Amino acid sequence: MEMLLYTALFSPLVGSLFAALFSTSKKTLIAGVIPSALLFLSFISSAILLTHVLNGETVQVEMMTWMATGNLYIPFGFAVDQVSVTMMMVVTIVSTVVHVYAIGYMDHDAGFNRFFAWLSAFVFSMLILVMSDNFAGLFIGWEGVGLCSWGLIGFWFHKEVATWAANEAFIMNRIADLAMLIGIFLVYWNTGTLQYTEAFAAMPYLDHSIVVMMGVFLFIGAMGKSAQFPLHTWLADAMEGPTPVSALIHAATMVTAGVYLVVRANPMYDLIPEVGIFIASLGAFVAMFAATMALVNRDMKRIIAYSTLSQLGYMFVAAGLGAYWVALFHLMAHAFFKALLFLGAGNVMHAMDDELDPFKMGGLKKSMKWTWIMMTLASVALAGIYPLAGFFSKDLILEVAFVEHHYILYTVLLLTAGLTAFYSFRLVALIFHGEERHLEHGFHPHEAYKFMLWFMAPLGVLAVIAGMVFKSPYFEMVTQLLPRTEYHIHNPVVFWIMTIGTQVFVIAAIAYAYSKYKNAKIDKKTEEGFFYQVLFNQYYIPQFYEEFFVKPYRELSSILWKQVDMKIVDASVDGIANIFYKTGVNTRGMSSGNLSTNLKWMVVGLVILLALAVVFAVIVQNGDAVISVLHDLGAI
Amino acid sequence: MLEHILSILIFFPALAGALGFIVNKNSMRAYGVTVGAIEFALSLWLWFSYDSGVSGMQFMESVSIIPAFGITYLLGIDGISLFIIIMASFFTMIGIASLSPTKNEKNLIITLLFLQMTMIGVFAALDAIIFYVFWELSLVPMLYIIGAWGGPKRIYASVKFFLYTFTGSLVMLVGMLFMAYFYHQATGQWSFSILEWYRLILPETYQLWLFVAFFFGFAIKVPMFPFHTWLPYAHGQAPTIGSVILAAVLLKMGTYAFIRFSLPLFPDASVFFMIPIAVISIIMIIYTAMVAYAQEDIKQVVAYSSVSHMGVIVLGTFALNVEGITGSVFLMIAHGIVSGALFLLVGVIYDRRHTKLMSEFGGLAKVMPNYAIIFGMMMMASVGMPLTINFVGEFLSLLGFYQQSHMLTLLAGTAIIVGAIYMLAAYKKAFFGEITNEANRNLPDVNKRELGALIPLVIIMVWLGVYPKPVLEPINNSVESIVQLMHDKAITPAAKAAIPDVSKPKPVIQRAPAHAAAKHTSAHEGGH
Amino acid sequence: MFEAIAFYTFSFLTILMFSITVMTSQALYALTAMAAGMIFISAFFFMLSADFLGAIQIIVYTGAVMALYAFGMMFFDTTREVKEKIQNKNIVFVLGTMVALLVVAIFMAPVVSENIHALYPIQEGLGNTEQVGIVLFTKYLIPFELAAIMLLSAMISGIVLAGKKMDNSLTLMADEEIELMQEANEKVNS
Amino acid sequence: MLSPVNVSLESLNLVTLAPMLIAVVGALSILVIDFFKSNLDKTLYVMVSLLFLLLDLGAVIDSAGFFMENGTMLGFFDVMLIDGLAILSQIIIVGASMLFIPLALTSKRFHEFSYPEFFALFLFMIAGFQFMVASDSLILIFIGLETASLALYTLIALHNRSKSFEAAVKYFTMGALAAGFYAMGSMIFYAITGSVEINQIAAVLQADNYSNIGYVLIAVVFMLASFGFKLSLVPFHTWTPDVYEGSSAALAGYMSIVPKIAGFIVVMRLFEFLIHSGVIWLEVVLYASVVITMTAANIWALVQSDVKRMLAYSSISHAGFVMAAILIGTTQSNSALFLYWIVFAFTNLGAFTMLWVSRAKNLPAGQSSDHSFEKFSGMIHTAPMTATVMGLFMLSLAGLPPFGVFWGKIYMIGSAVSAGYTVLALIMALNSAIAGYYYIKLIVYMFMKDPVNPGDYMINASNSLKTIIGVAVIFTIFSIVAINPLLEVITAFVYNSGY
Amino acid sequence: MMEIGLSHYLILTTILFSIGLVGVMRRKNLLMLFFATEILLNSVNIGFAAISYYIGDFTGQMFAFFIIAIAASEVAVGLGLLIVWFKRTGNIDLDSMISMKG
Repeated sequence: MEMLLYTALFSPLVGSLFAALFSTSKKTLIAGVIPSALLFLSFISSAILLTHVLNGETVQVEMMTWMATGNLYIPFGFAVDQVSVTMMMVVTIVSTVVHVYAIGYMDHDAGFNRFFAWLSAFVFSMLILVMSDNFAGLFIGWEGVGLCSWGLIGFWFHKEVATWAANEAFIMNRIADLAMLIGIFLVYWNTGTLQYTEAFAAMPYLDHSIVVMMGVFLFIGAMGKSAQFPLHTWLADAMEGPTPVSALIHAATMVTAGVYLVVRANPMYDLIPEVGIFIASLGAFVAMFAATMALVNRDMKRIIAYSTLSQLGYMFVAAGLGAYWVALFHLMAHAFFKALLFLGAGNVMHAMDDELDPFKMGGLKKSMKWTWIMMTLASVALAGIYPLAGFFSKDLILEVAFVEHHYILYTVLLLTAGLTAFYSFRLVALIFHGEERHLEHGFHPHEAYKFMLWFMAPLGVLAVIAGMVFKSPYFEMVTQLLPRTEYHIHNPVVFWIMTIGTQVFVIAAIAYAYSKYKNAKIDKKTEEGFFYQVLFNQYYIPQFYEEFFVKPYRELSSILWKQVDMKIVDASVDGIANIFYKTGVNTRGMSSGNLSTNLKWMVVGLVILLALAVVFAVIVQNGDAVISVLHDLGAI
Repeated sequence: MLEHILSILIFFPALAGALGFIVNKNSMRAYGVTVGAIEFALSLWLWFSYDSGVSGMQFMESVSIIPAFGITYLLGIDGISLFIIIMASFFTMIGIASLSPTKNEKNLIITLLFLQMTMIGVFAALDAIIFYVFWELSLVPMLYIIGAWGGPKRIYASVKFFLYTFTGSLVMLVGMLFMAYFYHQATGQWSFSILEWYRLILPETYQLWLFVAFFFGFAIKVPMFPFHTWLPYAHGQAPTIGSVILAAVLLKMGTYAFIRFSLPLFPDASVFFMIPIAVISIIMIIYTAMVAYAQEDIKQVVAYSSVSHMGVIVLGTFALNVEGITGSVFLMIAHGIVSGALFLLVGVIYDRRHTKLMSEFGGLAKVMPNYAIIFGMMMMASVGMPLTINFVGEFLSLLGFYQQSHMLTLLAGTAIIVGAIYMLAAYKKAFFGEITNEANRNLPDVNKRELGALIPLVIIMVWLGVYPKPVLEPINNSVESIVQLMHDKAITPAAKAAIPDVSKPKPVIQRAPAHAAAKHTSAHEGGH
Repeated sequence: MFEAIAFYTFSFLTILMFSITVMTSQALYALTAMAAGMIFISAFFFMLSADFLGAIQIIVYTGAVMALYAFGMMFFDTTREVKEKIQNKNIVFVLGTMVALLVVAIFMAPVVSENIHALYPIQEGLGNTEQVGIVLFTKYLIPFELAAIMLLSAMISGIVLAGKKMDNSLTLMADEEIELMQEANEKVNS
Repeated sequence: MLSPVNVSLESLNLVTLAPMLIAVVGALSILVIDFFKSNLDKTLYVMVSLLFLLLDLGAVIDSAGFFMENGTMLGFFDVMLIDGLAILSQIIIVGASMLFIPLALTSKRFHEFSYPEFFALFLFMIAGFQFMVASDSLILIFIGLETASLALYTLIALHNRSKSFEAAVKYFTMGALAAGFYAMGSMIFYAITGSVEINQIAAVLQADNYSNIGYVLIAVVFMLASFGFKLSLVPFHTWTPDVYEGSSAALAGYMSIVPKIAGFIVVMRLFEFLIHSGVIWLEVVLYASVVITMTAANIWALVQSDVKRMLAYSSISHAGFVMAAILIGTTQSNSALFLYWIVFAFTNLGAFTMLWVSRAKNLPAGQSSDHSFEKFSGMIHTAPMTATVMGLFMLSLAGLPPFGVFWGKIYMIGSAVSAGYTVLALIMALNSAIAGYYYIKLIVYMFMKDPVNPGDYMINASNSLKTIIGVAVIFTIFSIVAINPLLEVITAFVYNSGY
Repeated sequence: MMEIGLSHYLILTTILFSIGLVGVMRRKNLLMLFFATEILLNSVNIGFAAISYYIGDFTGQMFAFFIIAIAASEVAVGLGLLIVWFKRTGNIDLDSMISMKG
């Protein structure tokens, strides 16, 4: 068992280090193959562990001490339980697929070896994140994935935008991480430990407000990683990274870490339902908000990224409402179809020489049949059409909102479901249907390598079956750890109306998108409209950040350096030194070298001393009189 | 030999340096490396022989020098000083080894060996005057190094460095004399032994004044805002080796002295000044980070980042609890390793291009991939990535201070944000993008000599980030005794409350008891 | 009464003479006035029954002033005014007056002390000179001897400084020049 | 009628006079030697002087033995007073003189050393200083002071170049004014106490309970002005830099040590009881003069372009620093004075000797003074050992541990702290920081600049000069070992003398 | 006023002393300056003699005696310096002695 755990955990690390050995040398296929193989090994181990967990056996190991001082004791402890094993499976499956896919995708890239080093390192970090049995370990993984995300977004470091996006992602995540760190401190100082089990066990005894603070701070941490509003801008910009990265990190795994955290901390969030409501509301808002931006975007990957963001909002609604298992379930399903979607987009990009504007594509289904099938499949799953995965996971969240009587949330989510269907199929329509507009731009698309498609296939299969097949066994398994709440609408009439209604609504949206964008007609009037512009410019939030945070920070820094540090702080130090020096320069004339002056100075000294002496003598001898005179003068 | 190992550690380099005058110019580097290696081996032996289970002073040596005035040649180390000493000898060794060819190499190496004596002396001294002797003496070699091998403004920088720190330490000296005087008043004996002073409980007002006097000396050395402006000049002008030693070891003298002097001698004053100092630390963290962001010279970025990190160290120190102080001591080592490495790295590029302006670079990652990787790793350590050495220290420092103030910790925590901002920006400017400057097109990557210096640092950086226990444990034991001492000595209720009582059993937190207890014991077994 | 008249007269004369010494621009006037002033001072000594001192004063200063006369002749054209660029005249007088005023302010008060015990009381019936002799050769033997040494060294100083030895500066001469000079000297001596 | 005066030889206590007598005899014998045979080499006179100084030192140490047994000795109708202060200061005076006299053995010939009168006057001067410190009679102090001073003026002038004459005349003229002040001060003391012996003055004033405060104060003022000149307190210091610059470096170094310690002893004798009399005025004035002297001299030293002038100002500052001991007036501070002066003597003599060895006959090319900073540029490249030694002296003067002056400094500041003079202690400490700048300036020139005129730096060196430098270096570096015995002896002597 | 007391003599001393000071400060001619220093010392002598007379103690006269000796020595040395200076520079004006300053 332990062996399996370590295998699952460390084989990506080994793979990463192996690839890193070649990181500065020329492309070697082996640097891609070995990590992929090791990941597969990790997947197998995870799968075996899953079977154990299904049997109710969880594993907890403590590898070694990390930090121990004072009362603080932090080990490298790992736990494989129902929640983490879910995550492990998701991570290993998706990452194995992505790795293999990337062997093809990165085929011609000079940084091939380096790519695999980063990618495997990411998987390792992600596994640490999900397997850790304490907050500190979680934080290691948390930061680790951030680091790898930085390295992978900025993978093409010669591109200015890419490195900029990488830094943005890193820094924005850091902002959230600070809150996370504070949350961890809160946990430590109030419960005396960072182990999940012990900390959660202690929480019911704590002051409610403290728990609220913990919940809030930890959630802010989650918001950063999961790109929730207002820390969402980095995710779209992160699409500058290679597409496999987007698939793995910015769709399937890393961004869901926030959801994972909330799910993991369910005993705590159960204590503070008001925070839960906030999480859910924010989630719903983000779901809608991101979906609206996806509607009009003209960048294939960004559309998918916004879609991811939107789906993360769904997950947070579920998690916030206490439906942890639902959130986790959607997380899993979403990972499959969203990764698939991204990989499909990757194929398209490859075919189109990294062109991202779907308006320049069209009719690609001819040349990229398999990609078309898989992307359509994934979009259908995303839209939540029965019986694909999305239906079982996403619509469940709608049910949760409804059952919990949060009708506003429900309405928002329902509308968002429509939007989701719309933009998904807008994309599909623009890329694969209609005229072959790409010919005008001189592209000669071709299908991706066979093995890439083969390895995408499992994701396609999972996107289809994950909901239908896995739902009940998954429920049985995961609710051993998470609250076992079933969300059923007991009134069958309402249930059917809702289910069918939703399906109809979604299908209508798909149809509308398809009809509208099949021929990629650009409606000038709409585009010049206010709403379109707002959405297209992402609600002007990036500009707002640039104007009100980035620029002022840069300028303030410059002022602090040039004006404050140099002209005030340093200048005052030098000024004090200069006072002495200047005094010396100005008074050195006292030693004029002229004997007569020197003699006068001696007499001056004498006179001063004499004057002081006489004054003092007068005061001493006529002390009372002097005081009375001064008194009369009103001096005292 | 073991009973005099500290003396040997202190005076061996100086003696070797003096003998170095005879060695031929061409062979000087080899000589320096040999001496450095021997010294490092000795310091490792010190570590090996150190009993990490004991919290008090070890390897004590005591020779009365001026009994009439209570000055004793008193040496000893505990977990706090042990690792800084090892680091000092380590950095001298790799500093000499990685030295790029310079003029007057012989003088430089001899100076470095003298500098090493003073550095180790500072951390091994347990008598205030002996401490002061080495403390001041360390200025001289550094003055020479900056002034003779530095950049165009080297004289200004070196004199500023010297005078600034000299001034501060003179105020500190007055404080020390006062301390001795109070000891004399209390016992009728003159003594400058810190251990003797520990036994003295001073009234609060005295504590406050003395704290301030000592603070001047330490704060300028650290350097704390607003006394930090010598540092950018010193770093900016110093040769690589100078910056490395300065950042890695010399700055630590200030923070070390806080722990050795200020906290245990003036517990009440420490509590009194905790918040003001924390505020200064936060200014150091944020303000200097912003200033670092505005820099055009990559070395200045690293220099200001040092100030910023020192802010976290000071903050951790003034957490006044075991976690915080342990964290700050660990961070001293971490910062030494990381910023030392960063300065070495800057030196690498400076040797090649003779400029440190970031605008001159760009796209270096392409021409010098290994260099970029090492730099990137060190940068990530510098921004406090977990599993690197810095994180452990920063985490513990902030964690510790959180007990004292939530808001201030939140503000101080911005270190992880602002630190990332300037570091990533600098890295981006220098390493990413296209190669715009033709001069950079054919730069050679790091050579073996440089790798020889950098690889060990990388290894340590990761090793202690993943497994800090061998270092953390001795530090923790010594810190616990200091915190206990502070708690026992504290006279004001505020101080009693703020400084935890280590001897008391762990505060019981209500929870399912059996489960937790069982868990904890097993955890400990797992740890060993 | 006589005493008062004598005091004020001599005071006036002394002050006048010394003022001339200080103020005049004629070197010889100054010299002469100083000599006169010194003689008038000895009058005070006689008034204060310090006969020996008075005698010494006259002898020493006559001698000394003779010497000064000689130098005066040497350096100055005796009829010419001495040119002195005197700036800030006022400062000089202000300072001088202030010293006088401040000290006088204190000296106006009587000196009263009951604790004064004369160590060497002036004895009735003994001549001033005899008493000087006694005190000088007992109590002040050492100062007296030292004064002799002082005078000796002053004499040596004067001779060395004013003599031929200072004519050539060995300090500024190169070694060869010094040797040449010494050889020349030896020839002269032999 | 005259009664015969019977004086027994024992009551004269000849031992009190022995050291001075030796010096005088030495001076006379040099004159006699010269009388019989002229044109003898300077080495002879140097060695003869050294021998007599050795005997002198022996006699002083001998009297130290007596002092330890019997306490303070009076001799010659209580004119001579041999107490701990007298012994310690005589040791410093004679010791410093012994370090100084070999400096005559330069490789270049200088005017003064070529004539035996120099050595005779030198010994007379030492005798004068010794008398000055070994008495509490204002008369003997005055004569001793004048003997020494007049000889010193001549010694300066004997260097025989226009700057040295200028220096001598300036020194002489201001000295004459100071002598006038001294006479006036003594007169006023005599007026109020009827005595010119310090013990007696103190006794009478105390008995009177300082009722004549006005008189006392102006007496103190005149004395302070007079010794302010001798110890070069601001604003009576103006002669110092000029005189130091005008005299040979060797003599300048000597002047920074010996006349001042003699002055300090007298000031200590005179002011110690006044300080403790509770006259606030004196405390305030001394405080002010100490602070001003220290600080102002430091500030002026900052802007000097000649090393010797810089060292002159630095000596003023050091004197101000030590003057604080008088102000503080505890046994510890008075002991600190001696300790400081001993360590300072070695270092400062060393520093001036370093200038002396580099003295060329004529001014270095393109420079307006003998020892301008430029002359030292880049010495580490041309004369590394010399540069290191000079740097060492500078660091010691700056008060950098563990070199000599540091120990004096901490003990002095420590005494200020112990006596409750907190602010003074801080000012003293901060002044050391200001002083750091100009000492470092020389180090900067030597170690960090490029050589401008590579010439033979040790142009004037000889083995004896090197030996003296060696002694100074060894003492400066290893003074830490000597501090404790010194401190114990000094404290015992000072304490047993009642200070 | 008619009764001549010690104060009278002391005040006379002071006045003469001040005249001496004025001379010392005012004179630029070295020789003339020496005259002023003589005045300084002699004025004090009057004081010593007077005190000695009024308190009936002999010490004052002794002091005055020694002061005369000192004054004489100073003249000797002073004149020696004067001659050297004159020989070297051809004048004895103080204002010519400014080669060292600062």
